[in-house]
Amino acid sequence: MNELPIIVISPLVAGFLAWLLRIRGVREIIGVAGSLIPLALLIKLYPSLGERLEFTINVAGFKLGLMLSHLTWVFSMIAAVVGFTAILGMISTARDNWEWLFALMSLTGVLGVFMAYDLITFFIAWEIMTFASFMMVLKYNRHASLKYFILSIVGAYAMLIAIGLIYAKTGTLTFPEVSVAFTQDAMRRMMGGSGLFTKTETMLIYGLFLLAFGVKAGMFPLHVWAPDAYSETNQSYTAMFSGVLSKAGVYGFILLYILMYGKLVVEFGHFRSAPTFGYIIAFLGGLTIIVGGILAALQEDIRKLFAYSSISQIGYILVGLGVGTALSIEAAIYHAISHALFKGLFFLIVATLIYRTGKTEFKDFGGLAEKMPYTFAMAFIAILSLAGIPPLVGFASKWLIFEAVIHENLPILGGMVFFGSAIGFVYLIRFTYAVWFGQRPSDLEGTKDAPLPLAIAMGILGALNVVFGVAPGIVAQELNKIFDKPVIAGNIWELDLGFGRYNGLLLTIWMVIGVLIAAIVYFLGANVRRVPVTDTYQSGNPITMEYNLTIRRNFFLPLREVMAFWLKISFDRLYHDIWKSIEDFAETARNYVYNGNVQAYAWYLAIILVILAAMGV
Amino acid sequence: MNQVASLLIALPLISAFFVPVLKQINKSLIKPYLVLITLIQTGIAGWVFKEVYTTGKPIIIYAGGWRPPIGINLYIGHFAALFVLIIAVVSFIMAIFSLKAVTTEPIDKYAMLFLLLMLGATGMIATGDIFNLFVFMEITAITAYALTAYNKTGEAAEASMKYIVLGGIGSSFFLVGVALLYGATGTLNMAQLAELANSINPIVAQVGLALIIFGLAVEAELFPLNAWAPDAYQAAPHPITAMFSAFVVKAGIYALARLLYLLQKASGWSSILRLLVIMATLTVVFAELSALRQKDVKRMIAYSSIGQVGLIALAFSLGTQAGVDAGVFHMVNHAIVKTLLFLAIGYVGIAMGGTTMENFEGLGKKMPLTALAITVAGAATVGVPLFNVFWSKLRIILATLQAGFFWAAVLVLFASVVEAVYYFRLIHRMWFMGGGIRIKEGVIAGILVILAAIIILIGVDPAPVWNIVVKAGSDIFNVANYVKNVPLVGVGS
Amino acid sequence: MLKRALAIVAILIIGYWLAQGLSQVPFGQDKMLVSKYYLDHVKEQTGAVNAVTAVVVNYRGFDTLGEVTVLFIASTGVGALLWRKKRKRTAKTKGSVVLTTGSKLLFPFIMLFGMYIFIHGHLTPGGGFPGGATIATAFLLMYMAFTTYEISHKGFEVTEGFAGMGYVLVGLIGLAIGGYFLFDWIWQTWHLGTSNIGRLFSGGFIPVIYTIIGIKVGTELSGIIDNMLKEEVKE
Amino acid sequence: MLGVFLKALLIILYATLVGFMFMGIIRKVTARIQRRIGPPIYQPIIDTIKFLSKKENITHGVIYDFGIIFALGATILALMFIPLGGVSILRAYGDLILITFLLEIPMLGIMFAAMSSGNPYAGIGAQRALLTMLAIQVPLGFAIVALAEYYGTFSTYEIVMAQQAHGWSIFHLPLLLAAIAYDIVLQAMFGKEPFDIMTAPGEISLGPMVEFGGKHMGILQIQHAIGLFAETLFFSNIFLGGAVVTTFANSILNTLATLGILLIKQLAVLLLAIFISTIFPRFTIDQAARFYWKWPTIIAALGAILASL
Amino acid sequence: MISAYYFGAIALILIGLYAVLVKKNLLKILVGLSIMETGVNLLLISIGYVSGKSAPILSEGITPSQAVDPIPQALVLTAIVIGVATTAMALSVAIILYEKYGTLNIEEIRRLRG
Repeated sequence: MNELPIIVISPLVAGFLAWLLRIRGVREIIGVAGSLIPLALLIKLYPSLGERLEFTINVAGFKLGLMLSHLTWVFSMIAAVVGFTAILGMISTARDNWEWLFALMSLTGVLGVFMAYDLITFFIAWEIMTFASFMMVLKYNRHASLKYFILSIVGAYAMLIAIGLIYAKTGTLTFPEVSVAFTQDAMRRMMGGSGLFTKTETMLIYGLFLLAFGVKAGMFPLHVWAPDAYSETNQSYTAMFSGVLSKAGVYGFILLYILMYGKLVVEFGHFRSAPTFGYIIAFLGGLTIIVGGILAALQEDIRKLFAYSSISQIGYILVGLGVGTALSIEAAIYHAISHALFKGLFFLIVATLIYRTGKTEFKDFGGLAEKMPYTFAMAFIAILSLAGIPPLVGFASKWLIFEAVIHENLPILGGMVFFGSAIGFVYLIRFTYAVWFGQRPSDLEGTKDAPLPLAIAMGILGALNVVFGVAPGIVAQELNKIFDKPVIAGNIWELDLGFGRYNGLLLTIWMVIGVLIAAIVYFLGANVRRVPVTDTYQSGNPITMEYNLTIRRNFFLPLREVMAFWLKISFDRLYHDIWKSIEDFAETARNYVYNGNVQAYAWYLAIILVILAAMGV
Repeated sequence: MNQVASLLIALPLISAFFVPVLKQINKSLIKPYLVLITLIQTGIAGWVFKEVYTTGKPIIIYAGGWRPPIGINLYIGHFAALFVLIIAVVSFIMAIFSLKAVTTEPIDKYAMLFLLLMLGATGMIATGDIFNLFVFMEITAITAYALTAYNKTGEAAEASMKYIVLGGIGSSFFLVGVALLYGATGTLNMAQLAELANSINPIVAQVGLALIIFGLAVEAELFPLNAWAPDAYQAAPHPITAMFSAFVVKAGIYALARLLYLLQKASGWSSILRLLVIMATLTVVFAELSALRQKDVKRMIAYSSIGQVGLIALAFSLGTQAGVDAGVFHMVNHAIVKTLLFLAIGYVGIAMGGTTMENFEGLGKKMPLTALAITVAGAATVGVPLFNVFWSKLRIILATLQAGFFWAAVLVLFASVVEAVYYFRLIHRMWFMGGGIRIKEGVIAGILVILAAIIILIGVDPAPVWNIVVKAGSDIFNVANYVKNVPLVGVGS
Repeated sequence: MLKRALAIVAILIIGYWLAQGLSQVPFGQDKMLVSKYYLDHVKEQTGAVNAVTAVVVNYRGFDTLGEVTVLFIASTGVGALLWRKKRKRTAKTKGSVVLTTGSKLLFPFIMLFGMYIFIHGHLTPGGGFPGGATIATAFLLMYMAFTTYEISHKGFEVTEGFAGMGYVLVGLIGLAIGGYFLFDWIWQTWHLGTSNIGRLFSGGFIPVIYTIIGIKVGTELSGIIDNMLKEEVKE
Repeated sequence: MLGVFLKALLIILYATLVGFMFMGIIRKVTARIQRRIGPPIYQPIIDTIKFLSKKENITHGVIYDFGIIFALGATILALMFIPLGGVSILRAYGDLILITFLLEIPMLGIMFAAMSSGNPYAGIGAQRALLTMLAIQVPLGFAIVALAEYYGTFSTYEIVMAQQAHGWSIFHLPLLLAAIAYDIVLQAMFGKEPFDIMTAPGEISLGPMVEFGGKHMGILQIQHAIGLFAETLFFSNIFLGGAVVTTFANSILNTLATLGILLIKQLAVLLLAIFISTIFPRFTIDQAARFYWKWPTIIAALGAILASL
Repeated sequence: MISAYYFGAIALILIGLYAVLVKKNLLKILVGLSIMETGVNLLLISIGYVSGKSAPILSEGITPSQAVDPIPQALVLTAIVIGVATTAMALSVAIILYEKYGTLNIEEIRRLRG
């Protein structure tokens, strides 16, 4: 019996059961089991990755297939792990039983996307994923969910058209055959013959795919759905939503390479060392980093901050993919993994905060570090990881991207990436300051630490963040198998690119030494006395808890002032206006065409007759 | 033995004629009688279906024992068998629904018209003679006029009036087309027409074909000939609306496709095909756009139904095997989905006393099963995977692109984005707005759930239906086969 | 005004187009294919002299069945639409003595004539539908003449129903005997009246069916008239 | 093994001493420019000892303490990676990007500590510091990119070696541009005018530093000293050719010579910074941002593009 | 060359269409419809006509070769009935409309729209 279908289907089945028998307790168990099965099976299948694991069925004249290679295994693992933790978190946060159904359904969808072996399966899984995640958002906010759905359905249909065009020309849908077809076509073009696809058609297909995957990945300027959608749903689920579902778009771009690389290169050539089509992706990715980062820094809502932050992080991945060397792609995948890890962790933390306090805005938070030490510890790891502080996974992947990009002599991208890492610091500190430190609002005195399921989930992700950071080689060697050549040399502790190397273990050791020295100096000094938050230097005037000592609103006002001009430009509004005009057009057209006057309708008939006559005569 | 299949026509007729007598006996028996007859009809249709699909040969009924083209023959091929079954089943469901839904007097007349509507559609699907097609078309149409106005409100009469005027024009020109074809060939039998098609004088062929297509397009709700449809759908009694959407329109579409492909040797065929593609695409776009901001859910669903029918028409007018298969598949799926939707909408309309948007707020609390069914059907119509419509929509898009109509595919997909929007608004309104206390849901809810289950089943494993559909599709597309199956005797010199 | 102009332009274009098509179907020339066969075999196959009738009832009997159905639908539909709780005639002025007596006098003859028409359908022009219409005119006359005259609804509806069932039954008997729906069993199986083609007792089941149709059409049309004449009375 | 640790310890001590000396020099030179006498050069050391030997210290919780320790630790770590002639330990891993990040970490620690005190001045200070960092990041990034692309490697040590071969970086046009940009950035890294808005002494009373006293302040002093040393060292390594003397037979002599050369270069960097800081007034934060995103960015980007050609 | 019968038939059809397209009164429109049907019937008949032959009633002295095409006549018979039925329906609908709207002007009978 083949495990692949089980991996994909089991969450859906579990979700359906959980939805059907609405017994509290039972449904949790079923749900967790449903998310655990894929994880277990994937781990079980790891040794046999060498021989090709495939599964195909014929459904209604379509050949649907699933396949597990090293690449798909890595992505599926991301999905399985983060999905599992998210489901764990949902034990605490989920209220209705349909949330279980759709959360698990989207897990099925995303697993399907990663393991798909042909375009139709890919599309089906894609749709399932979109629909399920949409339903998760729908309850919380109709507007946000519809924005999300419209954009992603537009993307999905763009993809469908592209698939249709490919199918119409090549007559096949499975990945290997399609890629072969494109490669041969590229060959023919290089020989100077006329290819299967003309240049315009190729451009069209590329553009459609770009649209499709760009929307899902939240690439600028198609990112507008993400902040609302990410924030307007069950936050435990968002861990998966942002951590995994956005990776579907990323995977799509990789697919673009697998299927059409040669053709696209032949048609569009190179921009410096990067393929032109890739450079477009990379450049948009760079913009995404900056836009997402700056907007994240200016948010007042904790959920929105991380929503924008994950947009910004996806930007890195796109940059890595766009550059298009083996190294950069590995770096991108690495960053995809680490982003899934730390962003999943972040959203679980947010879920915990909301679950415990019921607040979402920075102005209501403060001084929670003492009240929720465990959560804060996790937050600390996550922050260091996202900000790219060695020795955590965030740094390893980010470092790889830097090296990969800069080594390809792409200065502009390099500058963008640098800016991104800085802006990362900026918004993270804002989060840290407003939520964990400073004066505590009086109504948060009774706050308890994370509930057990969330704590476990966070623990898993946090541990992974540290492990993959200290021993980056584990991941790197896994990634090397994708290209089956040592793109990144070195052992499990060390990444060696030839023109730059990074050793997680060594760095950790020396950091420990440094901290020890510092600690010695510290402990040599006299011992300390704890003083309350009010007992600080206030240029002499005494204060009490009535004063608000923490800057909670508009923390980065100066940035807003600097950015004032650019913030005026909003794609969100643009799309809104477009849609609104469509609706108005529909309104007027409808009232004009179906105006209720039977004579007018008779005229329509006459007109058609006249047209027929004109055609006939 | 096969001739027994003519009961498909005879039974509804004789039972309709029997109703006045029954009325004299006992008036309260009429509705149960209706259910009974439709049930029997379903039985016969099922038998015919089994017969056709086991033997693989079409059943051909010779009226009066005359071989075609001398006499009129009914051709119950794979498609007809499938669709007659659908008609019977839907009518059966709607008969059950009528028990509750229809209270307006005179019930006996309602019963007769109901049966005759079923008969008309069956005849249109089954007949193999072009003038006979016209007759059955008129039976369907006139019954539809009557039933549209059955509620006797001003709106109902208005809708019926529009339907009559447009339908009248359409049928007149259809008849002119028939006259032309007859004048050119001297026969009315479809198979023989197909044989002689390429020998017809090109101009006559073109004009005749154009007129016939025009006449049928009115019945088939192609834009802009579909202006009557939304009004009729909205004004008609709930079961009748479901029947309109489920098979009456489809009969028109089928007739259109059948004649189109029979006469494909006629000159000017391809240009008419192109025109049809344009009209069908416009149908989809305009219908979906019009549905976007509807206040009345029934009208909204009506527009959506028109849009879906346009999609079917598009598939049929591509002129490729793939397209026809996809179209038939979509026909079946759409029949199921829209039956469910209109049944549910009507049910809600009866329970809540109206079908405006407000009546649907908090439906998830009041009538969870119904709301669930509507949700499933809505998601299906939008084309979400794991629901049946997804497969047919996918097929249609692929076929359209294969046929090279890029723009059509784009427009259609844009339309279904719009569709998604209003369906999900409805779903949101049902589940997450307003509230209320649970109302007891009767047998109708059971039917709804069953239909929803069927939708999902087909969605999860479309294979069985697909195999049937492929046969049906080739039945339409493969004209040579059709001609071969009809045993024409040589007439004249 | 513009509308009229546009309409004229449109219909001229359409007309030209139709004329274009029709000009290829030369008028008055023999274009018969199937009809030839009918004309050649009508006598021995149906026993009817009137080929049209033979085609209508026998060769293309299915159309006629549909036709009857259509009329039935019409009467039913009209009945359904004009149904009210309580309706009666609201004619004001009485007919003069001459009119009333005259109509009384004429009534049976018109009936008779109608019957004649549909009984001789297979021999002479006419048939069920004209006959039925004639009968209906008789009732129309009565309605016109008398302000209070009413047909018995019940009776008419029942007759209508029975007539219709009768037609289908004839067809079904054909199915039972000859194996085909609407099979002319009287002529082709029992060979009744083969000897006297061209006289009344011939033509297989054509006279039977025409009788049925005649009755049906008569009752239906009268029913329609009745429905349309009456008006609702509010009490 | 032990040797390595010993070496490390020596480096740290050396760095600390030189760092304090630099701090002293800064104060002295500034005073001289302002026609004052100024404190003796060893003054900062005395201050630090005083801080460390306070009888009683106050804290605002674990993070408050840990942040400080973390900052110092990170600074030491950074120092370890920067090649100090032939002596430094981890120079093989001295990756440009890595060092750039490591030089930012201490600030993170200070921020944590400062903000956990809950003092609004600290909050504002942190905000300004972050925005300054954001502002400098762009030209800094371009400068690093220029270097990496010009030399085709990220290893600082190899860059130093390359400079031994074909002259200092600043003698190549693209890198000269990068160097100019980097030097302006350095100004903000030192927290000197015109970019000392984060610790605007008279205005928000030293911003992040406001709450620190006693041994915390002492540790921060040490951190600052080492930081100063590390940053100057890094600059003189990547732009001013660093120093690897191998002329003498005796390795001790070599080392001393190397350190000497480096010290001179570092002093040059430092003095330049001091001069700039003494003649310029303070920028407000948004002015700073606008400034950095204009000229230095353009210069650095130009350098990077030239380097990448 | 197009014959007078055809011309008349087409003329009738077009007149009917014109009435439908222009007239405001519902009854006139319905009249237009039935005019159209009449035209169609005439067309059918005239298509069936064969010059110099008589009605297809094969009584004494008329051989099959002397009769005109019977099929169109049969068709017309059906078509007429269908026309009658349509008209009847239309009229009863018109009655209801007049009851409900108090007018037969189709400009004012447009409650269902959009």
